[in-house]
Amino acid sequence: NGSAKWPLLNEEYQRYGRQMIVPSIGIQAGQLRLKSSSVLIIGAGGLGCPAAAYIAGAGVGTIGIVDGDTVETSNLHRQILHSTSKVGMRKAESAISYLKSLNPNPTYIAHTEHISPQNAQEIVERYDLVLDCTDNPASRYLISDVCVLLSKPLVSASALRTDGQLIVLNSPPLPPGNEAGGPCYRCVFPKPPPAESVVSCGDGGILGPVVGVMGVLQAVEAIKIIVEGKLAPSPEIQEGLKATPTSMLLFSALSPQPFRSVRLRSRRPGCFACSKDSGLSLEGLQSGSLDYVLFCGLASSANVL
Amino acid sequence: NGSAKWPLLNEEYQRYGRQMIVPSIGIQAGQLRLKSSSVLIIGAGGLGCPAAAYIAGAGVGTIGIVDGDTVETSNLHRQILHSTSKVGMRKAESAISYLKSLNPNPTYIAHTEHISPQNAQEIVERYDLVLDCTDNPASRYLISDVCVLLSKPLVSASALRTDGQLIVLNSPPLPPGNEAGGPCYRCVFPKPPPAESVVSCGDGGILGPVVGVMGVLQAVEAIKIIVEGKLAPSPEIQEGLKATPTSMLLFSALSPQPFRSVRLRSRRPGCFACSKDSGLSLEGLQSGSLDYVLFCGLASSANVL
Amino acid sequence: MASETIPITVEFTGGLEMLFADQRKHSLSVPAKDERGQAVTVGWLVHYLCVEVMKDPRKEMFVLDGHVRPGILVLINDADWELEGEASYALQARDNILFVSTLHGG
Amino acid sequence: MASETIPITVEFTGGLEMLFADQRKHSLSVPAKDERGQAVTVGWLVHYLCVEVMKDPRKEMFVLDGHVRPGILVLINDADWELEGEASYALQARDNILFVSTLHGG
Ligand SMILES: [Zn+2]
Ligand SMILES: [Zn+2]
Repeated sequence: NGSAKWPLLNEEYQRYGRQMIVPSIGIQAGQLRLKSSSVLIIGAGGLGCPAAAYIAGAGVGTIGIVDGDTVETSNLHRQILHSTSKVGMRKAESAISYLKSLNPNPTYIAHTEHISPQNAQEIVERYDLVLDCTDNPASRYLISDVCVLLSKPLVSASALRTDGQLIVLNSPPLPPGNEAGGPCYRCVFPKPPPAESVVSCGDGGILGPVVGVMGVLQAVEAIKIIVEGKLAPSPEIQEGLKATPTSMLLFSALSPQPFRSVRLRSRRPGCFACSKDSGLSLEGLQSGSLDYVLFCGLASSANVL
Repeated sequence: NGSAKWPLLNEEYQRYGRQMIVPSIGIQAGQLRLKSSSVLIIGAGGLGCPAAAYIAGAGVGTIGIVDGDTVETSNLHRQILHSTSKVGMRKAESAISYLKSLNPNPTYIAHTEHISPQNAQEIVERYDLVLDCTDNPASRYLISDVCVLLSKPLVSASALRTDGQLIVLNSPPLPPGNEAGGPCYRCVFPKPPPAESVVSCGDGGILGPVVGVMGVLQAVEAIKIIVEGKLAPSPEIQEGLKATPTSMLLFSALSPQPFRSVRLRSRRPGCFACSKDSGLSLEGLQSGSLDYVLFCGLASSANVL
Repeated sequence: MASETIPITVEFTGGLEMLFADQRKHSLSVPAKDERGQAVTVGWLVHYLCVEVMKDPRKEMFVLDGHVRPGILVLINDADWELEGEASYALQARDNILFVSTLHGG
Repeated sequence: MASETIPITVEFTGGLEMLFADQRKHSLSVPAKDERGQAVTVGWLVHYLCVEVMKDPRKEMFVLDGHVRPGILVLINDADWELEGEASYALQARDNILFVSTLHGG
């Protein structure tokens, strides 16, 4: 329908006009790509709230939110889609009620459960791109693995105290064994950190706008991937691709130079997830043969999002 | 009351607990500073919306919002405090209705008019710190001038297409003539740009999360100034201060190194606003002897926020 | 000697890149000396960019009355050129000169 | 020769600075050669930091089983040390070595 003269509704031209005239979006091509894409946001907390607001605002066609938690008062200084009257409500549903009032056009899907090896495939396979907005290593390894298995680009962010980190993984999302694909979480972190070195926002604290900045930056990266047509590179494009290094953006709110980009590696030969020697399979995931909580150590298992 | 054993309410310990345990905030000192401070956000658009959400979430005691506009559908992709049902409502009131539902504790004040030389003193003097979230040069010069005259630190941001800029001005907010104060907008930009070089978001377009990132970063800077006790340096501290250069943060969403900090100057000797030869006065402002619209050229005068 | 050149990087941001063929980063080799045998300066570079590099006809969006137009910041190795001697700063090999057009939108 | 030193910058972020007296940036002068007369490497530096610079007793939060513990990225001049030869990279004057503890919160 990209050839139709007015492929968008009048309300859509009004609503998205200011971003459609940005040259890098493209008056209609970019907006139609956003409309026909689907994004999964795993975690409706400090990262997921601002990320979801801008992804919904931009007109992504289908938006899924995964979160098994309920809203607490201690969330509200940073989880800006929820509100005082929603304390006790499921976060995924609270977030969607806000998003609908901001932009009624997208289709919203609430997944009111924590992501797990058992439900991950079924949830993730319905979407084009995934945002990791969770808060613990076990979820981060699981989400990366399922994105590799299902060939989804993954925009991952994290934050603690006054620092934040952002990394785009598995982009381009080529099948395991193709070294031209973007590295996965295991390429960068082959071994999990010792459980006692993992500090949650609950224990270490978090400045609201610090995690907010990281979540909004996830929305920037997701929109870039969609608009630039990088969700699933066509086979011809795949032929010519070379090993793709990635970069990590570091944010330190108290530093005089608050942002820093560092160059990371491309896919790791022998990576457990994305190399030709991959030990991963959807069947193995389903059957529970991979115990992410055990892999990451019990101290971090209290709240597997 | 900082010496009382429990200077905050139980609900406040719950709500702000995650940020209070961040070492740089300080368990109670930082939170009490936030609670006793007042912040004015000028402009409830793409910058002001996310900035206000995190400033309210963090528990700033009094929050004023200045905006004479009403909500339009074309705002909603980036102005995330408003919603579809609020199209036509005053932006300042729409924003405050959201903020109250996020955090009912602060006192909110709606100023439903554009800032002008006539009302600027009366509005700004009630607050400790100002965020410039406007969208045109005439407002930016006016806001900087009034912040110099009233000794308020100013956190200024702007955005267009896929780029953003952030600068902290008049910090420390020392009186005109004291070269140890932070530079003002006129120190950095003594002459306004030719009107035909000024492009608004309406004309040039804007990617929602790009202006969103800049607004959230304004909240980070505002909270840092308040928590670090830099709202109004005591006379003893002023004695020892040296000329304070400032820095500007540049964001280019499409660049492989998206952020860059550049070093700018300290106060400019002979600055029209903040030097000992200042030609500014509150009386002159009130009397209309400074015509900011004329100063910046008529092409940018269509919508002086 | 006359043909000696120095490598520099010139960058444009804030929309200025649109005046320079939409290219943000330019790796240039500029002559070490100007026509009078003086070391080339940033002032010389501004003129050179305007005449030799800029294809857009709207020269007044970059240079006005012989100076970089108001609303453009010039950064020499990430520092305001006013801290480095402004237009008279002599270019060094591998210098990074950044031109930033101030944004006003919000 | 034995006393020749090279100036480097070591930085810690992501919470690692708390193990190093809450100081993010350390300007160090390290010997150019180790006790066996070999050029000092990043591997040598990690040991040196652990023994000479780190006052916090929780050494295992930085080094585990003789290696930088999992969950810490080592960047040599802003590039992953795996791109530069890892622990065997020989330090050069003015190198910037950044240790980043990965964050997991959200
Ligand atoms: Zn991998
Ligand atoms: Zn000034």
